[in-house]
Amino acid sequence: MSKGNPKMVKRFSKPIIFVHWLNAAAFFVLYISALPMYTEYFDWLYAVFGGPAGARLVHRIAAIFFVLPVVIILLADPKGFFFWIKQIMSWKKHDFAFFKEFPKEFFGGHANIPKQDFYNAGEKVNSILTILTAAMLICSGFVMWFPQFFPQAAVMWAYPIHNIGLGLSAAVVIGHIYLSVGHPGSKASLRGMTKGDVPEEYAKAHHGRWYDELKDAEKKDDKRIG
Amino acid sequence: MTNHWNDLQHTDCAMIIGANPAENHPISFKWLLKAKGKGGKIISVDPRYTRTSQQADIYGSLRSGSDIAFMGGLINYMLEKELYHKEYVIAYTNASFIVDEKYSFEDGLFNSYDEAKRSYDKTSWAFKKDEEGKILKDLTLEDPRCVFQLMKKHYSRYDVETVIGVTGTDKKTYLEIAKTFGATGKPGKSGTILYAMGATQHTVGTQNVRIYAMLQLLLGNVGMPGGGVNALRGESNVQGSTDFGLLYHNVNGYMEVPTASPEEATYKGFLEKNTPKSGYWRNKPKFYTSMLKAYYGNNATAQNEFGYQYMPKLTPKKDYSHMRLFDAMYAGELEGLLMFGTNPVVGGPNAGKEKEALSKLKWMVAVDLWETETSAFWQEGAGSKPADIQTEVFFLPACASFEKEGSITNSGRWMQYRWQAIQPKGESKADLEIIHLLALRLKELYQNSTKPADTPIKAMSWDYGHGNHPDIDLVCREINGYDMNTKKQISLFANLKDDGSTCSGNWIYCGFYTEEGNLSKRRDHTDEGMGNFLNWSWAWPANRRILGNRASCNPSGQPWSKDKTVVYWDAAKRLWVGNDVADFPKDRAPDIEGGTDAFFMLPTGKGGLFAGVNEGPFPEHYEPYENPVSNVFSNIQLNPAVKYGLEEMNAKGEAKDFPIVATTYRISEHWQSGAMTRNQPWLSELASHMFIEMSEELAKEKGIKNKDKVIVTSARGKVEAYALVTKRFKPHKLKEKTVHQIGMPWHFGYKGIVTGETANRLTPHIGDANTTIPEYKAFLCDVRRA
Amino acid sequence: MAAEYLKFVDVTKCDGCRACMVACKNWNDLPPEYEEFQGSIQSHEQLTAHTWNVLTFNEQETTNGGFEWLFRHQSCLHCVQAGCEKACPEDAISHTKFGSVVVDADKCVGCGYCVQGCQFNVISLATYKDKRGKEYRKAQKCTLCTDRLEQGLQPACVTACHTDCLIYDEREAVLSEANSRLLQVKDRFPNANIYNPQGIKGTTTVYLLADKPSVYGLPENPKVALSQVVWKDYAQPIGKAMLGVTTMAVIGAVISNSIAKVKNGDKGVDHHE
Amino acid sequence: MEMNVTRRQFLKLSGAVAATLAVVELGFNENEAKAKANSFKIAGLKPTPTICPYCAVGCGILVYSKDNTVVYTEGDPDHPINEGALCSKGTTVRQVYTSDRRQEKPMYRAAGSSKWEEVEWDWALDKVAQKMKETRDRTFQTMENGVTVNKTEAIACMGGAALDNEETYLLSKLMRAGMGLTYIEHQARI
Repeated sequence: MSKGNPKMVKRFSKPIIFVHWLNAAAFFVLYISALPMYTEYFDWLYAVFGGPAGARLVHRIAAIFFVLPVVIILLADPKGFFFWIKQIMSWKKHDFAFFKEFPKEFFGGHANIPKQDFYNAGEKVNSILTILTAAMLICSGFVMWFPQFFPQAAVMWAYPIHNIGLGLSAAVVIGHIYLSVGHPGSKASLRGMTKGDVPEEYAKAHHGRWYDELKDAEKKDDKRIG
Repeated sequence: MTNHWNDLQHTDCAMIIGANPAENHPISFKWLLKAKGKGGKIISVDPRYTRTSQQADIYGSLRSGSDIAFMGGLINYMLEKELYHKEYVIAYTNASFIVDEKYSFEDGLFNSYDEAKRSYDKTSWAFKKDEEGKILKDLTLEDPRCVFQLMKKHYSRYDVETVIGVTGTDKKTYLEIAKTFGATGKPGKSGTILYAMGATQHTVGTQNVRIYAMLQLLLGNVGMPGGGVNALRGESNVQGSTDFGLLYHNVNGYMEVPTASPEEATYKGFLEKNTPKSGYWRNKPKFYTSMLKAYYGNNATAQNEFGYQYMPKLTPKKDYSHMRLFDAMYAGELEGLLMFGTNPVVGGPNAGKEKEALSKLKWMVAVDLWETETSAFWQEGAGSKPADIQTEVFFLPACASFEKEGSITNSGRWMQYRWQAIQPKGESKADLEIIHLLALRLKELYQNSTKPADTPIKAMSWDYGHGNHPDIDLVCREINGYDMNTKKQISLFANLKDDGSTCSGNWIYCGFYTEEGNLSKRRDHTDEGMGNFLNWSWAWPANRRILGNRASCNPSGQPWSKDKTVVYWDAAKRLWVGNDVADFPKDRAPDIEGGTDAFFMLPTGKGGLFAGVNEGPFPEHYEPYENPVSNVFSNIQLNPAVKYGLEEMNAKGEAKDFPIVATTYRISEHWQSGAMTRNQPWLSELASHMFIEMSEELAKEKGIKNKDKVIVTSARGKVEAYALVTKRFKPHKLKEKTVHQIGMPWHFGYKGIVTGETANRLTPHIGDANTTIPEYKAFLCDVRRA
Repeated sequence: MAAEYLKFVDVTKCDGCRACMVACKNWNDLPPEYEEFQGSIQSHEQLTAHTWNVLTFNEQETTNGGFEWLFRHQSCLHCVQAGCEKACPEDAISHTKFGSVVVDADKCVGCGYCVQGCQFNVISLATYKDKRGKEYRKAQKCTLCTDRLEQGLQPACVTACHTDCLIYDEREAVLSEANSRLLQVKDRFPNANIYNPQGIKGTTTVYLLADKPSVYGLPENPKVALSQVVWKDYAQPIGKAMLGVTTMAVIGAVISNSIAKVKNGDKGVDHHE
Repeated sequence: MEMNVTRRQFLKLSGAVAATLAVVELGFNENEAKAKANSFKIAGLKPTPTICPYCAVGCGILVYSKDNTVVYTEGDPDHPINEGALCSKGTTVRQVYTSDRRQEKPMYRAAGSSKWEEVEWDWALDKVAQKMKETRDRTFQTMENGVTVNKTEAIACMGGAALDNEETYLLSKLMRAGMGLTYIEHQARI
């Protein structure tokens, strides 16, 4: 951002930002408190929680905060929520084309990515996987928390499902974080989830179709005003 | 037990009646199942299906209190089908003896009954003798006045239909039992009868045991390995404590306590009256004098009748047994009571009343490991008002069996030593030390007295070492006995003297502590054959393991069966040899006079099919004190020789108010009154609740469901507990009517980790005509939902 | 893994004394658990973390009008393919050389997955308190007295048993004893069977049952659950692999981007901003 | 089922207990067993043989004690009757010692009192001896129907089925031959 103040465009509403981070924080705590049980390389983490019982308690508190965002966003910004859902369900040619070019960009090469929507195809996949894995984790987690209300077979199935959910979601989240924080090309996107706006240049480069829509809308507005 | 635990493995058939060894003597099943593995059969006869019944090949049900009918029927069956062991019966029993003319039996009563005294003249049941005083016999067993024929006639009334109409046993099962057990009458086969309190705790308890013995004699099972009549005794040393005179009517070694009758005013008169002219008991003066020497040491001299006059004398005919003791206490005749590990407030008959009786005492001493319901009888928890009870109570903490050393005698008469594993817990002390310290104090209190009345306690010898802790080795040496001059240990009771030159605290134990040392400490577990383990500990008498084992051989001294050899006559050595010590004079040849007197301790040397106990020479069926049906066999309802005690202690219930038969019993996980076991966590966990077992049929009639709380009432009290509705109890279908029975454990009281109401609040205060053992096993009650 | 030695429970020899229950508590120093009245003489409804074997009592009317009171020494079967072992996410449950299935208390985190994973309701969680009074949980169950086996002693329950209902002996001896006992008891117990379920490759505790397994509350034909196979054999390794792959991808990306940065100076990345 | 049980030496009359743990040799690796022996709960402990205090079968039990408590009890494998097996009661004999319900101090309850007081042994024994003497002396009968009887019928002694033989001997000697009691009864009657 060495070029002084670029022009900014609004991207996410405050409630969306809030629940995103709440969700992220809860996930992070859930993830950390689950890791020592998931693999022996992280057994040292038990000490951090004061033993397995502590980890279990933290995990369960975090689980509640993990489920909360859905409720909050439905109350605070239902429009934004349904927009998101609608967006991620819409798949067009340019979305599929995204994946052909993405790896080049990912590994720092030169990519020729077609113009993307408000959510680019990568983000759409991320969202879908997030919803799916969250559903897996929440449902199976509930069964595991209250095994006495479910048949033994159901409880036994909950373990692999929770497990697969964790594997998938961890993979998704790691990729997601890297792309939004670590990857040099996507850094600007982080600002969308913190301040709520992104540089126009970034919107143009990464979400071309959305940028075009924005520009179209501006023109319309200009006309009306004019 | 005539035999012992390991010997059970040799049986061809075990009839378990009035006992539940799988629950109350579980390790017996180690050996019973070995027998079963070799093709032996197990029969369980019990009012309810027990853990024993599950391991049995045949289970037969009977109504509580109908054992004599059941066994009488079996005797009749054996005689009718000629399954008895004829050669044995002729040689070793009094079957051939001719009975005196006075003997008769009619409508439930034998001759010479005195209704006012409720007793018989037992001398009227004698054998006919020739001029020389020899008993007349008919070895063909055909004389109508011989024991065999009289017995046959007596039990001909016990036909199968009549019997099962009284016992309620299924006919097919009854016949199967008769056939199976009858098969042991074959020479060389052996069957055993195992009994316990289910037999003895009846108004006809003695006759129950007598009739088992008669059946066993008929089938030739007494003296055989895998045979015998075996009382499964319930406490670790109830055998020893009985051997050592802790009953009012016996001194050590089953000898008489003197009475204040004129004949017994002198020692000479006492011995004359109580020493039989024949049989081994002829030696009684040697045993008695040696005991008095052990008691009074050098203060017992020929001049002072060996201290005979120091011994307390009972009032003739007076009954001092447990229930009469409590009657006397209730009547205020007793001031003080010392108790060593006993808990009558839970274990006594009509326990509620026995508890009341305790409050009439001035002082009471309880020596125990635990605070029991009895030592705490004055507490509010016991339902008492402490302020109203003036009894001073002393509790002296005793230590446990492995916190001290000493020996105990098991049911098979093995005297086994226990070593000290740890110091007594806390301030508790060994009973030996407590008794010792009391004795020292008492002797000190009396040492300067010049009153003649105080001579006995002053004369009593008490030399068990210096200091507070008695030297147990000295006690052991005195029990065995030694030569008063040389101080050498006596090797066997045969060497005891009646001139005061030997002492022996208990003649039947003479031989356990010889110059070789204390043989009860032996731990050589080599089996010399037939599992008799002659070098493991020591068994009284004379280390014999199977009593009456002469009878395991035919009259000429050879075993009835090679597989069942314990002793035999070695003609070359002219000795009885084998893997047991012969219960017979070791050099008495089979072909000389008395050579076939297999039961040589008895005056006639023969097993008594006909023997006079208080209610007659042949066991006859009478109904329990409380029962719901009439006696089918005669018009005599209750055992005619049973004595009634204090009326206030023994309210009677009638069948119209209390139509259900009840019995008490024990379970595997608790012991006796529960003082030992309900104070321990793991056993309390295994059996935590007082329950009443009943049939599904009765439960349905009464609207009771499993696990409901129910109240059982008898004429004497009530008990609330859980209902345990089970298929293991079935109504008894008798000829007269169908009778329901319930059962309950008697282990519970209000102290301990787990508590429950006390079953003995329901039981009657009446007992057997000979032993006065209470009739816990058959009484009337009613049951309803709580 | 087939064990060299097997525990054999011949229920037809049991006389219900329950020494096995307390022998276990005595050796393993387990606390008592006083339960409500069960409506029979059975003491505990089922196995718990402090009660590793329970004698069950079962009254059965037989088809021919007879009656049997069936006893069973119920404890861990030490399955060759053990559900609890499969369920454990911490690999805290394993087989010893004796074939016994044991919980490593150091590894156990008290998650309770094994409780759900056992088809015989054998394993459960015990709650303890540490020095500071904080509660923690560990899975507990019969160990087959592995510590005794290591010393050449028999399991405590077997040592206490007086009827030879419980035997611990060489595999072949046990299996042939089981077969000959089965023939002996068939007359009285027509439904008698040897319970050594092959769906879980057999058990290290083999039963001779007097009646069908279901009469004793045992699964007739237990198998390793598909869910456990999916989890232990696929989900867990794949999940771990996915974590690994993703992590490797991120690391790879960081490295390759750094290389690109060095090559292109700041230009290469700046165009995005 | 052949079990090779180590044979135990005959116990010398001195009372030396040479009992070692009988090892059923199952053929496992001995070295490893030795390595773990230290954590083994009865490692190195010398058991003391005793006989079960409950029923009259008379089973052998080995008692393992350490640090002045009983840490374990087990059936005596050399005992001919039980051969190492025990029932539930015999198995739990350890808790006869360890139960916190054992009474460890003499206690006294005064007439009309609603509670026990802990007392000293000497005091309790002195008092009991005095009570016995007072009652005996007051109720003692020397003659009955012209026969010397030397008895008191106002004191009863009960119990003893759980005492050792030596104890029952001294008890009946003291109570009958010394004190002249006639009411001497115990559990064999009930």
